[in-house]
Amino acid sequence: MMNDKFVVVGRLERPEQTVTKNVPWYKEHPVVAEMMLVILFSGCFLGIPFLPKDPTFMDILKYGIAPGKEFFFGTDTMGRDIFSMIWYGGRVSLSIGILATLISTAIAIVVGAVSGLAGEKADTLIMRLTEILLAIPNLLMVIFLQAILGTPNPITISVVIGVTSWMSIAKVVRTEVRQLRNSEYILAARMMGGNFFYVLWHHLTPNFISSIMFMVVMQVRSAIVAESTLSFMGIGLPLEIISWGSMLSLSEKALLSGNWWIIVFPGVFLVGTLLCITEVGNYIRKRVSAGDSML
Amino acid sequence: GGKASEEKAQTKQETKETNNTLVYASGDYTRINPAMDEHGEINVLLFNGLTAHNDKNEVIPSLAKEWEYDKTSCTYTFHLEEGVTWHDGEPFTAEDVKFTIEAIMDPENGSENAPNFEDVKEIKVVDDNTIAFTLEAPNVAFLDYMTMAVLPKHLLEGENMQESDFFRNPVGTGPYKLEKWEDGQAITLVKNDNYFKGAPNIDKIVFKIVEDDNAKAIQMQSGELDLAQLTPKDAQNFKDKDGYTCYDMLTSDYRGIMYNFANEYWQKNKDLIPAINYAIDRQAIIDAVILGQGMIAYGPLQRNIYNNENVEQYSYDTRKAEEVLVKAGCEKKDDGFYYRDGKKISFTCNCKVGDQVRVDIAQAASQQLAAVGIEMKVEVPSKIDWGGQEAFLIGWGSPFDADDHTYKVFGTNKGANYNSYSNEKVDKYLLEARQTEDTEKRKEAYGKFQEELAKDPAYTFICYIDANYVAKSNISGISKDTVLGHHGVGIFWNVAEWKMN
Amino acid sequence: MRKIIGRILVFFVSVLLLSFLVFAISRLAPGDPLLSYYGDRVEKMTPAERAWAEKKLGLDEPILTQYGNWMQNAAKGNFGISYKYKQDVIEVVLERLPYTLVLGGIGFVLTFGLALLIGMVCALHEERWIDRIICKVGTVTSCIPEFWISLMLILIFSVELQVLPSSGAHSLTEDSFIDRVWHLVLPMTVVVLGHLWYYAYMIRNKILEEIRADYVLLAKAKGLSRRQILYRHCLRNLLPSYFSLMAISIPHILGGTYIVETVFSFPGIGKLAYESARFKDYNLLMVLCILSGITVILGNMIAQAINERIDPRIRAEEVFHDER
Amino acid sequence: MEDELMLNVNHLSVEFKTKKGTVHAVRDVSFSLKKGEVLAIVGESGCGKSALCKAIMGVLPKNATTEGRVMLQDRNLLTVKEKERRRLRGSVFSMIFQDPLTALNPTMTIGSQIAEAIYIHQPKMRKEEVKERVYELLELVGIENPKTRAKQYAYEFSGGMRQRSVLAIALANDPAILLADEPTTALDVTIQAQILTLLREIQQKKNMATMFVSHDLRVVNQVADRVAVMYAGKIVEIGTREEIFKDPRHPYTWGLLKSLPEFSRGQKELFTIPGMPPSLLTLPKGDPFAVRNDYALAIDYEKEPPMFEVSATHQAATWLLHEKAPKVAFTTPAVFASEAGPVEVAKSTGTEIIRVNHLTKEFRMPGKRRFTAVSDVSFSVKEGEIFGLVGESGSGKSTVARCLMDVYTDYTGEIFYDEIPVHDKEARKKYKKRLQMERQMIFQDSTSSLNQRKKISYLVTEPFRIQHLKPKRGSLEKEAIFQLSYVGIDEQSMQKYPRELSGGQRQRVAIARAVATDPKLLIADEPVAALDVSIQAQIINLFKHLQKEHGFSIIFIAHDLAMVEFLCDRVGVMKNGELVEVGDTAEIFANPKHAYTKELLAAVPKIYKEGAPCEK
Ligand SMILES: Nc1ncnc2c1ncn2[C@@H]1O[C@H](COP(=O)(O)OP(=O)(O)OP(=O)(O)O)[C@@H](O)[C@H]1O
Ligand SMILES: Nc1ncnc2c1ncn2[C@@H]1O[C@H](COP(=O)(O)OP(=O)(O)OP(=O)(O)O)[C@@H](O)[C@H]1O
Ligand SMILES: [Mg+2]
Ligand SMILES: [Mg+2]
Repeated sequence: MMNDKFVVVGRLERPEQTVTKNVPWYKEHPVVAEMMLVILFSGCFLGIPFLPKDPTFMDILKYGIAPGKEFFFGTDTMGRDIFSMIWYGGRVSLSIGILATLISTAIAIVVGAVSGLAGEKADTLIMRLTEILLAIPNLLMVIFLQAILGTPNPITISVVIGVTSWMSIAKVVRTEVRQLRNSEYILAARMMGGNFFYVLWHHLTPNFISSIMFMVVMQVRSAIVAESTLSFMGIGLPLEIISWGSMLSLSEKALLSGNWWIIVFPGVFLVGTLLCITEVGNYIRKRVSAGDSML
Repeated sequence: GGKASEEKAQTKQETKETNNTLVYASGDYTRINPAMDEHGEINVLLFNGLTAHNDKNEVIPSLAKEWEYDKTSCTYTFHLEEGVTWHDGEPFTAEDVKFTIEAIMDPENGSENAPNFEDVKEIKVVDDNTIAFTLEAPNVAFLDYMTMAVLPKHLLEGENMQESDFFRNPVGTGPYKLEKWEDGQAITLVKNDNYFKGAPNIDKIVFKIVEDDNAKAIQMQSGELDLAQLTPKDAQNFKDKDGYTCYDMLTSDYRGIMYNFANEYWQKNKDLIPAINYAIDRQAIIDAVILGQGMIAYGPLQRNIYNNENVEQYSYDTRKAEEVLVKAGCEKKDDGFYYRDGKKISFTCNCKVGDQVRVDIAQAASQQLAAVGIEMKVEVPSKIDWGGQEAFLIGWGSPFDADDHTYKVFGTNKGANYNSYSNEKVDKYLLEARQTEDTEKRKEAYGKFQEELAKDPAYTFICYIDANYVAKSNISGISKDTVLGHHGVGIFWNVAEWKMN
Repeated sequence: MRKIIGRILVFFVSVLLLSFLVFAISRLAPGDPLLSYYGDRVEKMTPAERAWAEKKLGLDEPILTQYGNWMQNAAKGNFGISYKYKQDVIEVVLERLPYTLVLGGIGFVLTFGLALLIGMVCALHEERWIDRIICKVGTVTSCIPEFWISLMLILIFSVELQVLPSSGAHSLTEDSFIDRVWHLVLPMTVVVLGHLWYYAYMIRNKILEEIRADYVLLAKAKGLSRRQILYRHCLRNLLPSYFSLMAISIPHILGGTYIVETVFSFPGIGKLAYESARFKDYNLLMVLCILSGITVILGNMIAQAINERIDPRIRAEEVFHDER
Repeated sequence: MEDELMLNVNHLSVEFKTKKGTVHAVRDVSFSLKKGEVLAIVGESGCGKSALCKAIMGVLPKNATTEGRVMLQDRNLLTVKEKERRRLRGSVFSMIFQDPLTALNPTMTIGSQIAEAIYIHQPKMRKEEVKERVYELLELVGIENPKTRAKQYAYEFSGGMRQRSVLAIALANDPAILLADEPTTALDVTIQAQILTLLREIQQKKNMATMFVSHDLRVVNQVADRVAVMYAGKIVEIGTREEIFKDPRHPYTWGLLKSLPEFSRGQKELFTIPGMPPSLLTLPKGDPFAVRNDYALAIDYEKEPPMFEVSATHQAATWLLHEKAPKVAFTTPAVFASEAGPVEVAKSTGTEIIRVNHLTKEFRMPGKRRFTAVSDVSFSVKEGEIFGLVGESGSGKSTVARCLMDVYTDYTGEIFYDEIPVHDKEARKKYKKRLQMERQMIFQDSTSSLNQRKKISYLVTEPFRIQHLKPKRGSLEKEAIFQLSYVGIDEQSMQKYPRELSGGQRQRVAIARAVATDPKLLIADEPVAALDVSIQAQIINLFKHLQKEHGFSIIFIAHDLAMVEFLCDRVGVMKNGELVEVGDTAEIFANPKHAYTKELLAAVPKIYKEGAPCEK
């Protein structure tokens, strides 16, 4: 039957080649970080009704109790349950952290892109203005803006923080856009009639997002901490609103006493959250970066 | 390794040398200007007043060796010590005294201390060593106010009393003189060998600028400081440490909720203040906020000899609080709060920015009030509207004459009456006490004043706060029993007698 | 030549604009300048007294007039007195500036030196354990508040080991060069640690991008070793981004010494800047802002000039693209 | 010793570990290279040519693993120490990289990059000597004014000069073996011809063993002694040049030869190899080429063919050479020889869709200078016509295209589109939508005209998204499937990113996007320059097809004259910004008037003239 094999049969349909992946899906994703973030966010935003204690209630005679059965994470110097405070405070802090970051990133991207796409003169103008803003003390701007916006609430606070902290990112965006703007796909989109925001959102942002990713993640941290600084100066959120920032600044006082739990838990949650966000950011960065090292 | 050991040797050497140097953790100074600024620990080391206080806070002679009082003309005549010289060698005279007090009184200069000398009618230099003050009305506390530091006329005449360079190179008559001032770091004082009361024992005193509470505690531990006022929590760590001595000093420094009667709210709801007074568990607040380092407060003079214990103390009693409310026509609604005329009993208490103890007290009190059915919101505004606010968490305290911080605080329209409190009887008793020298009479007047104040409370008194000083054990002479003032100021009153061994 | 003149012009206009902005904002923002001048006494002032005090400090005039006056005086070199310190602001600033220049300046250099080093180590060992560990540790340190780091360092090195002084710019008793250096160690560590990872990580990522470029292959084909390629080629191409980063970070690092100054009792303008902004010490604020503005703007201009030297494309690009 | 063996590659395999799976880029490749010989490697894009070169150089990226042996004399390069390899790199063998635009470090002067290559291997050399050597090298590769040129940066060089610089670097230490990876693909014909001549000259002068990689058979024909044809990571046929061109045995080689436009002269369509090269991730059972092979045998689907020997120097891996296989003959070379006349194209009689009058465009240059990129160009294109625009690199072709598309508006002269005066701002505004819809452009470089971060399905429907149009076929998704299938891309690719497609596929996506809105005028700026011959043919056929079906007018910019000759109705020739000659294609090719046109035609590498290889 050998001869059958040597018959011209021409082109035949062959089933699609199945690709065996080297890496299982869970290795590609930072699964642990993603899970933690899900737990954290759902805990902070959905879990409040299920908290064991009222986070604002000061059981003032039970101050400084070490972690135990009643108080999982102990109590602070005013007898509040740290466990409950963390979830409750997380809601405010994460909202502010993320909202402020979104605002500052959005401003940074728009300003950076406008400057990057503009001609030399407009570019110089915008960049010098950015530098001038960079040189005005943040504190002054914050006080000024807060006064304009009136009574502080998480949204105004986010706006204030966001509006005062976009400058560095804008400068980086501008540099990136300068490199990207010569790409032909930008030209193509323009020719098809895409306007500035279309090009910015669909073509520029996906390409430079990786280079500002880390700055953006760190912005979340800065915003959370900045919120507590504002409270400290009397232009922050009302006192009864607990946030991670205010917990951290309270813990400064507990630093030298033996009440480690007052410092450790909010600290761990903040650092942990940021680690997770960084991890996810890193994953995104790697996914879009160009191939392997040549070294 | 080499460097480290070198450094160790250096620290050792430093300790040897500093054997006679005392390093004190101080707040920052932008200038040393006793005439314009009220508080200032360092003033007492560099300057003297005509009078001074002893360990019981009684008035004793200082630059003035003796004085007379002429009742009819309300005139004090002071006889000054002779042969006293300024640190720069110039002689000290009555002209200097006149110059200083007039500078304070001059409204152009905007001195914080001006109210103390409101009633000075005339200052007369009799001769180089004699000076006479004529008052408009009798004022027993005047001698107290004459502890005011005297400044050298020859250096300050014609100078701007706010902006002069003198206040960064102060020259006084005090036991120590300024050696050098490093901005933001340290102010070094050396002893004045020509001090008219005899040279002090400790050679050098360094006011090291350490503003952060944690840093103070740490530097105390690392041995870089010899003396510091710490928070109660930090001070506790030194209780059983070798080589350190803790001084838990009593103070006349109290905290309370001040109701602003210029605000319509309290004009209408004045009758509810007793309910608030009853509703606060002061001991719990003291235990939690200041770790028990304090005392329950019910009046402004508890650390004073004229204290009257037999007044309504408003001890913690929630039942009574609710009774007051019900009597006043309030109704409790489902949300747990009382309402009067359909309006919730609710007000806002402001705290000063940056003072966490006050914030904590206010928050704790707020919660206790809520338990009874009164809402008190706590805010920390960046700028305080003294005329318009509803309430404020106030702190006062004078360790000295009972007149100080009562007359001007509770008297109608007086300088420090921030809440427009006005009670004729209170005014009367305060004036009475001020104008008599007779201790018994004063005691009676102050007693009545306190009773009246308890009946018609201006504040809800909460607590007195102790000051926690920690010192190296080799320092002797710090008097434990003296009652200190606002913010624990006053520990250096007898510094000339301190020793280090 | 025309370019240089143009740049100088831009520089001055920028500084002028900055001064006006700060002037306007500081006066429009809430807060009481009298508080810094008269202290707590302001609380007791009657409206009449207040008005008088404001007049005395020249705060009663319209903002534009005030700015005009300020400009006139400033042109003569008179920047007014600090309300709080009641001294000539220049004096106040000059007294502390050297300390900040030393702490912030050296801190700046160290931060960026180390950041480059760490970035390179990480990039050379990309995705290997050393890189992973540095990344994790770095992220954690960058999240710890500076305040904590400071106190922890003091606890370890001053209290427990007693090897380093915890405060001041020099010993109270002596004042030698070595002593000063010795006192700088801990504050400097905090300044550096506080910013290091932020920049190190960005540099690391930039290098990772750089070593994926094609020219690396050519260099490799020439026979260069990994290190040679990294040092001679990648680093060079990295420098423009590096300098831009440095320029952005000037205000962060120079101005971010407030906490360090407080905890370590270290003199410097960080605290001045913070307090002048918070308590409305107008004249001081103006001088500090202009100082920082000059460094920032100058820093950016220098970075740009250096980058143009290094990467000729930037120079060329400027000309090509004023079309669109 | 002519026959001295330099390099012997035995059973070399290269694999890349990627997230998607293992890419078998080079599979069991064996060949040898003799001194002074040029071995050409041809094959479609992605078949592993570069990977092979890099493996020999030892410059593969980190995720690559190699197997087999690369013997230099008696040393196995794959196992020697890295230090030793480094010493060999650049001195004994050196490599010219595919892309001269990115291979040079943008921040170093050309001179210093060459100098570096020298003193890495001769660290003792004195500075002046190195300098001298750099000038010498630059001169050797034909760069004039080496002293000033050495101080310049890559961006100041034209593509051809950059490629020469890379060559200079490769030659810096007189290597014994030169690996040239597609050294001319990025260049236009005239430059390409120069570089090829240069390479050949130097190679003969220095007696280097050269491995010459290309996908262009015409080029290979010009330089090679021996030719190896690669497909899917394997060498499928290897032999001397004559053997491969005159007597090819592998159906793939046949396909490559047939796809050349010269082959189809006079035909309606170009011949193409059907289908696409396989993904190297998981290869199908049997011969990977079988699915594209009209002569595939049943056994091809079961077993990969081994190498069959045709002659001592000629081997091919196809079952057709098996003794039991039916005899299939390849009979084309004759066609090349017969210079069949061009097809008669129906003269389009439509109205003018575009008319350009005296178009001049200047660019501002550093320091007040002005540079005239296009000067006084006039031409017109009729409806349904394909107009070719040719000329060397930098002659202003793209600039004309951009003016036509309103990318630049600061030109002088007039441009009418369908009687709309687009040089007029008001008119542009008034007809904005129509202009945007009816005129579309395809870019020179498909990689950079498609955003790498967007999925294919998005990219194809982009015009609909931007213009908020209702897709004719219901949803955007359906529209995307339709448009892609129209240009021959299957549904599976929809969810892929551009970099996951081959160059040809990418260009198809770009075309699909351009024609999605049914434009009337299509401007194609060198749409096939970067593609393989076989893919080029497919794209060109696609254009022909589109034009026939839809009656588009096309302005086709190219430097490959053979393509233009095949595709276009009329041609314009540009030089230095001027349009030097316009006319009917046949007319111009048969009878060029302008000297430059003649030069251009002469520079085209000729495939197989009678007898011996064509040499210059
Ligand atoms: N670093 C890499 N990682 C993963 N896969 C790679 C890598 N480099 C190349 N490949 C894959 O290996 C195969 C062969 O690539 P190679 O670059 O050798 O092709 P080529 O024949 O040179 O093509 P071209 O003509 O386009 O240059 C391709 O499928 C490519 O996708
Ligand atoms: N934006 C610009 N600024 C300055 N000069 C430019 C610009 N764009 C193109 N040029 C110059 O204009 C001339 C024509 O360029 P163009 O891109 O039109 O050439 P081309 O014929 O398309 O070449 P290629 O075949 O390389 O694409 C070139 O010399 C180029 O350097
Ligand atoms: Mg290749
Ligand atoms: Mg072009």
